[in-house]
Amino acid sequence: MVTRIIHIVLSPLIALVVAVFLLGLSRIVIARIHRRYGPPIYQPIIDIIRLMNQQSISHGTLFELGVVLALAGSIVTVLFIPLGGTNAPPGSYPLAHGLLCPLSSSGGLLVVIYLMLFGPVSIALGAGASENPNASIGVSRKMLLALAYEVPFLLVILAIMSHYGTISIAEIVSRQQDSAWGVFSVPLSAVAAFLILPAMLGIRPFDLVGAPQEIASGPLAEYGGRYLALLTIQNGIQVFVVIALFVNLFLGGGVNVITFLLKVFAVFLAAELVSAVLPRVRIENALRFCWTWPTGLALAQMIITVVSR
Amino acid sequence: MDRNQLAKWLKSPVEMANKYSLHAVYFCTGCGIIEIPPVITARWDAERFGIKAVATPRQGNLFMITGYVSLKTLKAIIRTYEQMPDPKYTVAFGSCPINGGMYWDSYNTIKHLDKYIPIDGWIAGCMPRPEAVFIGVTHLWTLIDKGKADGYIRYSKNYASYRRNQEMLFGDLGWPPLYPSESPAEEARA
Amino acid sequence: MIPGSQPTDTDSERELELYFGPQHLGMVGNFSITLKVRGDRIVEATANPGYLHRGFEKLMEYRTWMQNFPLVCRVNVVEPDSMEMIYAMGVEKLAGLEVPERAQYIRSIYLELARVGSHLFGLWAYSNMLGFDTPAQWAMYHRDLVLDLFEELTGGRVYHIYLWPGGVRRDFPEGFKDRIVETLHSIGGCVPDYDSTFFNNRLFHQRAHGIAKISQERAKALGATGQVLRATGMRYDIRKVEPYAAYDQVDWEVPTREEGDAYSRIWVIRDEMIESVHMIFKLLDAMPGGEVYNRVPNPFKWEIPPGETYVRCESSRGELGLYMVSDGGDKPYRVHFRTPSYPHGLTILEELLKGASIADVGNTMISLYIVAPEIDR
Amino acid sequence: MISSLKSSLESTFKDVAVGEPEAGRLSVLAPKDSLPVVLRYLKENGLDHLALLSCVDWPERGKFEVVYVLSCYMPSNTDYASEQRLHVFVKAEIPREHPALQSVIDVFENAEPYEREIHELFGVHFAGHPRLIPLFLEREYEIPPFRKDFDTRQYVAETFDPIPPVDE
Amino acid sequence: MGKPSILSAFKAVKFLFQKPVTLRYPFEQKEPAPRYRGFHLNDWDKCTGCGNCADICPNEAITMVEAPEVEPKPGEKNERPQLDYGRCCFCGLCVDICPPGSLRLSRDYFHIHFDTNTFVFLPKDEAKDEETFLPPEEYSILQASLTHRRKDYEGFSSHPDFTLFEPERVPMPQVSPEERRLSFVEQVLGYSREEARREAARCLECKLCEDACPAHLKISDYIRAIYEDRPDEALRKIFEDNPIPAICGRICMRHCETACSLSIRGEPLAIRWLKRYTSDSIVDYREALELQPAPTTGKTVAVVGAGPSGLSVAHFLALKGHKAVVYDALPGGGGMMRIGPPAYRLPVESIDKDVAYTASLGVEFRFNTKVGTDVLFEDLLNDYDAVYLGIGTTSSRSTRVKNAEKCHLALDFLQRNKIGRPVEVGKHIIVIGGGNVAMDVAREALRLQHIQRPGQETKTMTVSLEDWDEMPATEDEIEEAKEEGVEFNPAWGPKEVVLDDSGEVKGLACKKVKSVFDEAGRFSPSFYEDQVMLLEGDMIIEAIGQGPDFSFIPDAMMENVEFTERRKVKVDEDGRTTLPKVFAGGDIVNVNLDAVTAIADAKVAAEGIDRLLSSES
Repeated sequence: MVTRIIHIVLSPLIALVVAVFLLGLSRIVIARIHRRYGPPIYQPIIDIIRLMNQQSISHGTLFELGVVLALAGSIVTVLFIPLGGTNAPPGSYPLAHGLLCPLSSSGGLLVVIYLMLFGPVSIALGAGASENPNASIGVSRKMLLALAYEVPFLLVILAIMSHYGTISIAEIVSRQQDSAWGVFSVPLSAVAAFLILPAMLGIRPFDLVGAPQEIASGPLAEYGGRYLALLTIQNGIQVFVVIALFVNLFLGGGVNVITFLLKVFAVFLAAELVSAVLPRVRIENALRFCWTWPTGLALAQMIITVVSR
Repeated sequence: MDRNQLAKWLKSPVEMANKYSLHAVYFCTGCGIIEIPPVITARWDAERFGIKAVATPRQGNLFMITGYVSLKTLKAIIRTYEQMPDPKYTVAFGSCPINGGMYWDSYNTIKHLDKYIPIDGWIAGCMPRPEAVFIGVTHLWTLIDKGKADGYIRYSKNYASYRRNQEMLFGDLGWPPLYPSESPAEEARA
Repeated sequence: MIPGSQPTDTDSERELELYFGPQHLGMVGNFSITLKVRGDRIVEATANPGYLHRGFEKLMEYRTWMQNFPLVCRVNVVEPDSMEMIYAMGVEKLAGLEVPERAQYIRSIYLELARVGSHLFGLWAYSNMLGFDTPAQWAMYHRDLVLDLFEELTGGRVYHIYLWPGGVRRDFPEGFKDRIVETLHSIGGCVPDYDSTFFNNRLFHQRAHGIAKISQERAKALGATGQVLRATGMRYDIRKVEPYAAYDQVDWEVPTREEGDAYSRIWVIRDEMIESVHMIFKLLDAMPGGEVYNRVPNPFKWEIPPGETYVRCESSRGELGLYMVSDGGDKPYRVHFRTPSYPHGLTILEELLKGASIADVGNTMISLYIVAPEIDR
Repeated sequence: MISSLKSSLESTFKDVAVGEPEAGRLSVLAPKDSLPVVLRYLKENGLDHLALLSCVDWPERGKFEVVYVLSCYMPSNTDYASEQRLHVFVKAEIPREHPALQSVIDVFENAEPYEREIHELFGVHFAGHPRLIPLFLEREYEIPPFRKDFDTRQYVAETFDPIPPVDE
Repeated sequence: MGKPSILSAFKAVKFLFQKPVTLRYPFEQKEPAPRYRGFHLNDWDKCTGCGNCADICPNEAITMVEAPEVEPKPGEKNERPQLDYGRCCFCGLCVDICPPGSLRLSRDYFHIHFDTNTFVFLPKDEAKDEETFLPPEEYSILQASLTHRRKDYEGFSSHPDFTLFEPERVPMPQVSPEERRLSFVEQVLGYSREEARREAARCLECKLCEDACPAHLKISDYIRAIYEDRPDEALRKIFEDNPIPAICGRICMRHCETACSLSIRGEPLAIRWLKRYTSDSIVDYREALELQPAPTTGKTVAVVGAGPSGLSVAHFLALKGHKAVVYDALPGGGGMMRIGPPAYRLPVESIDKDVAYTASLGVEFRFNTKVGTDVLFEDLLNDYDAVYLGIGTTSSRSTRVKNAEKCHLALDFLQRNKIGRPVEVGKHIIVIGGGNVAMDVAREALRLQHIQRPGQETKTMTVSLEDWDEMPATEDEIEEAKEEGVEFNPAWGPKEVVLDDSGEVKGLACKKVKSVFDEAGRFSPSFYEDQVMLLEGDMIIEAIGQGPDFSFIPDAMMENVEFTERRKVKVDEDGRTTLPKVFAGGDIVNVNLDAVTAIADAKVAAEGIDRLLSSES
């Protein structure tokens, strides 16, 4: 029980630290491809401290509630995702310990899918209250984009669930650790998932939700001060959640937290590189793209999986 | 630069964070805007100091007014400035906001920007070079350190006076006063 | 955002009035467009310039011929050099001044350098607009290298105040030719990077292809010049049509495209940049020695005989014209700039935005290469 | 081309005065009512590019001079001909009191913003223009600012200088 | 246009592993270009305060402010430009117009402050070492600000080929030296209308010349009138202060041109020639000027001497309605001008033109009337309401060396040549003196040699105490004399006139000069007595200066005349001497000893006389 409580506290904390670190890292990586130095890695912390202390202008309860709900949703999601470790008996892996996933037993993938939608919906709720036209355009884009990547995402999840025959992420992770990683056993799904990864992360080429040059950072347009700080943290955790999920589903999680996090960084880096060299797409292109290649691949993998079973 | 001094961070985290997280709302009021892209891109890279451009005034704390201000723009500037959350700092670029500059006799540009909104730092030049922009930022750091970057406080304190000047120019501004007239400053005056 | 939204209940479907700019990251320059939107589609677009209006032409009536020389370049901050050129051309034509041959070559080299710098700025603006920071940052860096050249030649980074009536203001500094060649080579060395990352990027193609398409007939009817016209297949370039400076002294080609959309415009810009660099090399080789400035009369007593003239040159965005009237005094009587962004940013932009998607507003605007201060003057 | 254009203009329109003040430039002074017709004629005769529409204030003569600068786009895409160097200034004089003119938007569509600008800065009315609303200016001026009797320095002294500095 | 591809973009990933191109300012710095246009530098030693920078500035960013530590002097005002960086656009037009080239732009370019008042700045070059150069604390890490500027950090500065002013004057058409030494025709031909307008167009209207001119002529006004091709207007402007333009336009000492700001890095504006052009291009002054004398007051004034000061005082008095009667011993007007300047510089016709105009205003001239002999000074005092003495310096000084009485005196020589029978000159002429009169004498002598002794081998030399650099004659004169063939022996002093057996002049023995002035700057020549040379010559002319001749004033009265330390007649601010109702001006009063100062004196005296006369009535 004590371990469980420690895990419940520890795992969002790890998510928070890593999320902020990822935000900092992303700025440095992008800067390097821009051929410049970029900010120090702890810059997001400075930004968050600054934002926390800035005057925050509210546009009503709904506006505030959106932020809180989004953050809460993201933090709760973390609890359902294994952050490394293994359920295998002690001794079979050196340095391994128990699985770091406070709520591994309940819900599994299905809950995660629901909870991942929670964030966008909450932000949509809050941003809608700001009555900024850009925010409402951003929200509609966000919904459309969610629709775009949810289709292949669900297919990917379905393929995996049917491949491993379980909805428990912990189970999937340990199955991978026993046999081959997801990338090898369900390769097409892995590719499809990687293709929609930028869309799920909300980075280029699918950063059209908050496109500063088009709709003035969209849903965030009216958020400032500590709301923005919280949303920045939420965004970081969301990024972490998505990548962690990817690692868990296709890269065999991690036998301990360190290897897990290393894999997270590797995936994140790959996603950032994609983001650095591609321009932003239009929403209809995003829809078209998501519903063609990733969907097709995911569908193919599912058929293969189902047939092969 | 004292960004790496942990002791200072522990002593006054807010000031330090304000210093090293200047998110700029840049208003392309005039020529000065042409030197902003170089400042925030690869050659000079202002992001090294945490300076980056943000899309909406709600998210920024540094307001860069980059050059001459026409009447039409001034209205937008006042509006933007009032939308920014405190604490906020303003930096004006070039000769024109100081005393009219090149357009000292133009019927459509204002001559002294500090009559309408408070300014924390003026950068001389026409236009200021990117280096000058950086030095403007260091100037701002120094002011924040000393607690002198108080433009937003002055604005609330002397709001009646600023609002009077704005209305002298525009007549009706089209939006209600930021600080209602029963503000302490107004009472003190009355 | 400065203004809010006002739903207009003209139609059953919700019609939003949306203000694009002036404080907007996607807006290059201080300009705003009022959009009537239904869903994601624009029903009507109204360009709303004037945020940068300084009444230039009025101010010029109050300044002497020489005092106007530092003033004119301020009309267009992105490429102040062709403004200097057009003013010098106008004054030289009205006053009947001769320009030494070497100065003509220096002018051409200077203007082509400015064109490269300006196009790099355009590249920055365009890719930045698409949220594509990487080539944007490179372009801005390379533009800075061009600005370094300008700084060495003229003493100013952005406002060069160099090309004045009667010639140019100073001769090349020592070894400057080599440094031009060196800098241009180093920028040219990055063209493959730009091509692979930006121009030939599939997503960029997707984003720009077919956007803001205009036919040659419409372009002509709406007064288009420059890339907008050249991207529709017409080789209309003032440097060829009515050569000035030393443009008729060397061989060069006018790059064109046929499609008339944003993608072909940005390719015309790219090709033009490369053509300009080649032209600079040719001009440097052919440049004669000699004087670079025929002294103009004492600025306090300079009167120009009565007359009027219209001169034009090819700025980096199209036909830049100057209509100037002298009444025989020491100041211009009336000046009127015909800036290329004026028809592009008002007539053509409004037409092209009709029916476009909101996501393409900035895209359209920047592909037309609009520089707001040029419109407002 | 110039001489043929000149003679054909003179023969077609009785009331225009055609001059050639310098090589490559024609100056056509037309009465203001026949302006659209003259412009349409010129457009049909190859001068299809309205480069500029300007206005000059001559207070001593009591006139505004509206100037249409026309030149040619390329008729063919093969080579650069000397015709393209031709400029035609079409001018019309209108009185300074209640200045009004027929809009030429139906001849040259890009005249629209120019006419708006001249309406705003000189106060010339263009009949038939769909939206003569302000283009550049934020406020209204008693005298349109580009008229010669509008003294911008005096205006600045009267408008901006009296605004006091903010009392601290 | 290649084929669009999605993978090619990933080539950009290579930059992840390359060194960034960022210039890590402020840890790495880049020097601004050598031509950089930053803030202003101004060398106060060179700056003349002419104010051209303020005039050219399109933004009115430059104002001239008084600089109390600067002593105003001819050619320099005690004003210095002050910059307002709330206006300046760094165009550098001020640098290109700056005639002395003192104003430059430095490569310092930043000044950031929260106080707009700090943006007003008075640039001044100050040599500061690096230690004091460091800015105060509020400028944080970096080096410069407006108050701390490096003199040696010069950026955009003036270049002689790219100045906005024209440094070269329109050449004055002249008779060639070979031709002019054969006759007394006027050497300078005068500007044509086009040339005059071109030359007038060079004027920057800084008005340094007006301050330097003793008579404070409205120079820039009349030059503008010439530029605008309105010579009659120019003449009107001239006549406000100077009623003898034809004379002054030829022989004026040109204090204005010395002060001219163009002269610092180029040739001064030809102000004198333009004045000459004005007077020459107007045939009839009366028509052009339309001056109407005031109604007559019935007062009368006697003017002694028809020189520049006498003519001027008569002119000004006539305009005020007073009756002026001018007495002069010479047969015509002009005084010293009539006899002194050789005909090739000032023809008698030009003098008569000015004199005739003055006479036309009602001034009465009594020529050939020497005061003291033909009419008594006491009578003048009795007959007239006031007396003006413009007698000038009419008696030549002599070196008083041994046998000096065998020498000719300069004035006699000049007078005879100009208005009498020319002197017969010798083959080898020695002129003693280094001033302008000596040059006149030498050049006249040379001409006479060519006229009287054609084909013979002749020679004219000068001997002067002063060396080249101190010679009092103007450079032009020396140059022209050299062109014509005059030989110079500077820094030699006359020892004695050597006679041959028959008592004829054989030559001049000279000794080498050690110094001309003593330590206090007074004239006190000293010689190397052992360095001696003999100049051979058969004619010696002394041209070492002139003095006034007060012999016409009765001794009793003379006692009451006070003199200054420099042996000049003492006058008050009204031009009045210590004698009652006697006024004075010209060479007997001032130390400049030239026509334009005499005119200035005359103007003062005319005012004084007018005040005196009107207070009496």
